[in-house]
Amino acid sequence: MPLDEQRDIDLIKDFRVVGHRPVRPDGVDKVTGRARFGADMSAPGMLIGRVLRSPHAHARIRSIDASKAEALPGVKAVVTSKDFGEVDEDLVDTLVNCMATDKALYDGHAVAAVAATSAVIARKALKLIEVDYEILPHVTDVDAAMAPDAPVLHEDAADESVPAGMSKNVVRRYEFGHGDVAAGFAAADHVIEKSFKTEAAHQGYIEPHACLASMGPDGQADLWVCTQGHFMVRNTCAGILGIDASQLRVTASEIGGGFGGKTTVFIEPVALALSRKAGRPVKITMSREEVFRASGPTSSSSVDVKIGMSSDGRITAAEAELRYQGGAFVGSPVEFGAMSAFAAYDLENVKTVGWDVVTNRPRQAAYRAPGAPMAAFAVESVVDELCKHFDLDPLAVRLKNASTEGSKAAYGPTFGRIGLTATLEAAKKHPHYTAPLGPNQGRGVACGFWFNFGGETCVSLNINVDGTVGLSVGTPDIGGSRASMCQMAAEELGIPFEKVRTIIADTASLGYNDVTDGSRVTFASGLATIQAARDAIEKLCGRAAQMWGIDPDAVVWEDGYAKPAGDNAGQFEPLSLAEIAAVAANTGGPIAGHTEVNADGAGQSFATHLVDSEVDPETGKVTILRYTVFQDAGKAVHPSYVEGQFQGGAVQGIGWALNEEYIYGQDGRLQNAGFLDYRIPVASDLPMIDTVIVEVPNPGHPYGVRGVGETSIVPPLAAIANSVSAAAGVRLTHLPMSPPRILKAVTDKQAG
Amino acid sequence: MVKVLIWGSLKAATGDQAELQVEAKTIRELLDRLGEAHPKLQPQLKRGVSVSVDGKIYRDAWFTPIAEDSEVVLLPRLAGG
Amino acid sequence: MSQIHVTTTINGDATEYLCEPDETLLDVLRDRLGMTGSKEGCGTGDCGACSVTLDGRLVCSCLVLGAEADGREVGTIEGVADGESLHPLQKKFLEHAALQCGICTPGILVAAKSLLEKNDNPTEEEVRYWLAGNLCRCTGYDKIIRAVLDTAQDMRSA
Amino acid sequence: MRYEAPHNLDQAVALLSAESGLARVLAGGTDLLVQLRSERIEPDLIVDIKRIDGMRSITAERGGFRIGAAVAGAELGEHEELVALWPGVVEAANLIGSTQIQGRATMAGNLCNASPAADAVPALIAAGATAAIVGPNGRREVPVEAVSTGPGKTVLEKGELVESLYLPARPARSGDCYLRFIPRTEMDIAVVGAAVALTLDEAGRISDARVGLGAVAPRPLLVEAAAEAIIGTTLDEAALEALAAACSAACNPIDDKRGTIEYRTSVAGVLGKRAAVIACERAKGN
Repeated sequence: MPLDEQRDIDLIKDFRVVGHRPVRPDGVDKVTGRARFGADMSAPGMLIGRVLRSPHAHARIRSIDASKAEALPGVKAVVTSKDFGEVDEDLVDTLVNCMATDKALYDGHAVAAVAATSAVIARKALKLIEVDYEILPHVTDVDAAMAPDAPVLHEDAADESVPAGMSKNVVRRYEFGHGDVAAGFAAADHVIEKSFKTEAAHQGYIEPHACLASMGPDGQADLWVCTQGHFMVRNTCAGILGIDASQLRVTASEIGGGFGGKTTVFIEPVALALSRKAGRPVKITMSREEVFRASGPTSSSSVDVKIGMSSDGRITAAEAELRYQGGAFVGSPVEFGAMSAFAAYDLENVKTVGWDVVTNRPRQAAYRAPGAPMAAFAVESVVDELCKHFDLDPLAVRLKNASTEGSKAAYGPTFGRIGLTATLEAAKKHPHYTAPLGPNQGRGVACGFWFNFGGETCVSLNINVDGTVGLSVGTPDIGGSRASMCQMAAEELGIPFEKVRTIIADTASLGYNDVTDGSRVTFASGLATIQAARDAIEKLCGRAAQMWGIDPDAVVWEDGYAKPAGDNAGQFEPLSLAEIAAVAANTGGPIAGHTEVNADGAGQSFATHLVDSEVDPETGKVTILRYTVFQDAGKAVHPSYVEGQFQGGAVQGIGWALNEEYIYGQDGRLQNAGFLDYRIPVASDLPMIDTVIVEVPNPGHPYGVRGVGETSIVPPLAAIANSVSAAAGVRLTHLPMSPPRILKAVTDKQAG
Repeated sequence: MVKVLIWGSLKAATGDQAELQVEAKTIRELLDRLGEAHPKLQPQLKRGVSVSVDGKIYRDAWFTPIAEDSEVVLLPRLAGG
Repeated sequence: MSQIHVTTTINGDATEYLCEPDETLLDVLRDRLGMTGSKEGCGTGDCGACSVTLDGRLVCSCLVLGAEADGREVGTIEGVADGESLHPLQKKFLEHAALQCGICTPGILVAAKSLLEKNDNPTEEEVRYWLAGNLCRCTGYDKIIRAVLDTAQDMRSA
Repeated sequence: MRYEAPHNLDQAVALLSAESGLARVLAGGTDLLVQLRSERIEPDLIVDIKRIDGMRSITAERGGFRIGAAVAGAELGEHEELVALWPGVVEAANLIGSTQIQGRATMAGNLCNASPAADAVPALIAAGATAAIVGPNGRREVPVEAVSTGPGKTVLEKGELVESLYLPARPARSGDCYLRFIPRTEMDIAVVGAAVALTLDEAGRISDARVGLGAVAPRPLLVEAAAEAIIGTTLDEAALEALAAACSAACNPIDDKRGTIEYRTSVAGVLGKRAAVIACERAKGN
C-alpha cells in the first residue's frame, strides 16, 4: 500500500493510543522473574559448553592436542577450527572470530571448545587441551598500529582505497566532503586545530551472551539465543555450519540489553557445532570476563579536527582526519564517523578522511550510532573552543551554522525535514541553559546526529475470532517495542491497546527481518505493523460489504467499526471488528494482515545535550550535576520509552566520557575484564536525566516516527568534555576523562 | 542522464571525478551502469553501498525509481547499533 | 567431591537440595531449582542482578555458597508478588516504565523492597546509594529512582 | 573441595591444621567466592566460620568493642554505640562494595584478604585496633598494621585464623575519619585511602594522632611521620600541608589500571588533609 506521506501524518491528528503511556504487555513477566532470557532455558540431556581462549594477544597456533580432554569422563565433544568447513567469503571473518584458525589474534580469541555433562567437567577439560603457541609481537593502539614497522595482523586485508606504502594494518580509507577547504580556512578569522583520543568502550549489557543449541543427526537444529536479530543468527550459523537455513530454527529469547553488541554471533556457531558432534543439546553462557575479552566492544579512536570561523561565528571550513581501530578484523565504523562528524553543520567547505585500522583486540561490534560519538566529541570540542575564542554563545553559534531542510550534508545528500534547529531552540529557552553555576563548575553543550535506517521487515497480524489481535513481529524487543507495536496496531484498528498481543516470532514462523539495530524497530516494524493493520482493515471491510451485500469500496473503517459509506451511509448498523471476526468462518475464513517491506525513509535524528559538571581540582573527580536531553523523536509513540532511550544513551555517554575504557597491559592482555574495573555509571553517580522530546515529523513514516535509540549517545562525550573543560579550566582531549587524566591536565596547566 | 555524487575516496576509481553521469531509471540500473563505466568501482559495489535518492537512503531496493533531476549520492552501506 | 544436603526455606517454602561444595546459591536457584528469576550478570558481586535476601539481609546470591543456606531463609524475586497480586514496587515499575530490557529488574526489585522494609521514607540520595550495587545499562536509573520514591510515598500514605 | 561449617573454634582450628592441601576460611565470602570463580585459587577445604559461637557478635570490652570475625559491614553500621565510638572505622567498613556486599563482607576478611587497597584496614590502623589470632599454638593479639605483609600475604600461620578484632576505648576529645578516592561514587576499589584518628588536649591542640594509608604501598601503612606533623598543632594550614607532604612521602605505589604513581602520591596528601579536618571536627564534638 503506497503511503501518501504528508497526508497520512495530517490524517491522524489526534492519536487515541499512540503518544500515550500504557503498561507494556511483557511487563508483568519482567517484574516477576518469569521472563526467559538467554541463559534461562534448558533442555533434557543438556550439556554445558565452554570455550578455551587465547591468553596471548597475537600468536601462531602451531597445534592443538585435545586428546586428554576428550578422554576425560563426561566430556562429550571438543571442537576446534578443524570442525568447521569452508564458508562463503562474507562469513570468513565471522567464523575466524568465533574460532581461531592459524593465529590467535587477540587476548580472549576462541581456540577450542568443549561440551561436557557439567560445568565443572567442562572447566577441567579446557585445562587439558594443549595448545602450542608461537607468540608473535602485538599492537593494540590505533596510532601505533599505523606505524610502518608495526606488527602486522593480516598480509592482505587492505582494499584498493588504501594508498601504497602504509602499514598493512591500515585496511580502508574513506573520504567525504565538498567545497574547497583551503579557501575556507583562508577566509576564516581564526582557525583551531586539535587532536583527540577516545578509548574503547563496551556496550556493557548486563546479560552475557547465552544460547542453547540442539542439532540432531538429521541436520535439523534449534537455537534459543539472546540476540538483536535471530534471522541474522539463523543465516550466519546456517552458512557457517553448511546447513540449509530451513533446517535451523532460531528463537529469540528475551534480551538483556544489546546496544549493538548482539548484532553478530560469537558462541552460537560453536554451540551448534558442539551439539552436532555430541548429539545432545549444548548450552553456552559467556562469563562476564569472556564478554569483555571476546565479544565486540567499540573502536578506540584518534581524531584530528581543524575548523575555521569568522568573527561573527560562521564556520568557513572544517576538516577532520579519523583513525579508528576495529580490533583484529576489517570493519571499524570509521566511515560513519567520517560521514557524521560535521552532519550538524551546514558547511560550504568540508572534508573528512577516515582510516580503518586493525589491531590485536577483539573484533569491534556496533555500539549505538557506531562511530559517531567519537567524531562528535572531537568536532564539538573544537567548535566550543572557537566559541570561547570569539566569546560567542555556543547555542547561538550552532544555530547560526545548523543544518536545516535543504542543507547539503557533509556526507553528500541534501537534508529533508530535520529537527536540529528545534532541539537547539528548545535548549536555548530551557531554564537549565541560564541557571547559575558555582565555582569549579562548568556547562557544556553539544549536538549529535544519527542516520537511522529501516531495512527488511515482515509482520503478520491475525484477527482472532473473539475480536482480539495477535501481532507477530521479527525484531527482538529490547526496550519496550512490543508496547509500541501494540499501540500502532490498536491505533489503526480502532481497538483498545489491551486487545492486541505482540509476540516475537521465531525464524520458521515469519519472513526475514533485519536485526534490531539502526534505531529501526519503532520506525520499520511500526511502519510494517501499520501497513499490516491496513491490509487487515481492507479485508474486514470486504467481509462487512459481503454481509451487507454492498460494494467493498462503499465501506469505510472508523474507530474500530466498518461503516457503510457513500450512498449506503446510515443504511446498516456499523459492524465492530469483533462482530466481523466472530463470523469470519462464514465469510471466507481467517482474517489476517501481512506486510513484507524494505522500509526505507527512516528520518535522521538530531539531539542537543546540556550538561553541568563540577571538577574537584585536587583530585580530578567529576560530578555530573545536571543533564538535559533535547532530541527529535519525530513522533513519540510511547513517550516513557522514548525518554528512557534519551536517558539511557546520555548515561552510557557519561560512562564513556568519564570512566569506561579498555585498559591493555604491555603484554597486550586486557587488564579490566569485569564490572569492578570497567566502570559503568552506578545509580549514585548520577542526577535525574531531564528530557525534552521534540517532535518534527518524519515524512517517511505514517505517524512521523523517527528512530531515537542511537542519537542519544552521540552528543554526551562532547557535551561532557565541554562542561568538564570549562569547570577544570583546561581543554580535555582524551577520553575517558578519568581523575588521573584531569588532575594531570590541571597540574600541567598550573605548571605552565 | 542522472548525476551521481560519489564519496571522495572512490575518486581513485573514476579518474578523479566526484560527479558521474549515468543513464538509469532505477537504483539497479544505476549500480549496473556505474560498474560498467567504472570497473574499478566494482569491488566497492560488490562489498555493498547505500544510495541516497533525494535525501532518502536506500540500502537494497533495486527498483526504486530515479528521476532525471533527482539528487543521487552513493554512500557506504549503512549499519547501526 | 561429594554433594552436600541442604535444608532451607525459599520464599517461605521448605526446600531441600543437594549441591556441590563450591556451587553458589545462584547456581542452585537457577540450575537445580529452576528459579531463573535471579540473573547472573557478572558472577563477582559487581552487578546485583542476582540479588536475594538471606535471613532478611540483601546479598548477591553469586557470592553465597549453596551450602551456606542450610537452615536459613532465602527470599527471591519469585516471592515478591503475592500470588496474582503484584507488590506495589512491581506495579510502580510498570507504571513508570522503570525497565527497558528487564534483565536487572528482578535484582533491583529485591533490593528496593529490602530498602523500603528498612526505611519507608528514603531520600533520592539514599535510594541511589542503596541501589548502587544494581547495575542497569538501559535506563540511566532515572525512572527506577522515581518508581522507588513514588512507591515509598504510596506505601506511607496507605 | 570440601565445605565444613564447624560450631566451635577448636574444630575450626583442627580442620585448618589437619588439611594437607589448600585451606581457606569463609566469613563473608565476598573475596573468596570471586577468587574461586576466577580459578585464581582452588582450595581443597573451605571452613565456614559463621556458625561458630561469638563470631557474629559485637561485645563491649574495656571501654571498646570486640568484633567477631564474621560480623558483616551492615551489622557494624547498625550498631549505634560502635558508630558513636569509632565512626571512621565503621564508615570505612561500610564503604566496601554495595549494599549487597555489606550484607556479607567482614572487616576481618578485609584484613586477611590482605589487599593493599582494603578500605577497613587504614581506619583500623588509625584506631589502634588489634586482631585476635587463634591457632594450634593458642591465641595472640597482633596490631592490625602488622597483619598484612604484602599483597595477599599475612602473618597468619598454618591452622591460624582471625577470631575477632578489638577496637580500644577512645580517649576524650577524640575523633576519627576515613576517606577514600574512587572514580565513581560506589563499587570501586580504593585508588587511595586515608584514615586519621586524633585526640585533642583541653586547649584544642592535637595531643595524639595516628594516620593510616591504603592503596599507596604493598600493604596498608601506619604513617608515623604524618601523625607527628600534626601532633602539637591546632591543625592550622601549615600543619595540614606538613601532613599532606608526609602522607605523600610515605607512598610507594604502583602504576596500574586504577591510578598512576603520580596520582596516588598526590591524592594521598589531599585525602590525608581532608580526613584530618573531619576527624578534628569530630574530636571537638561538632
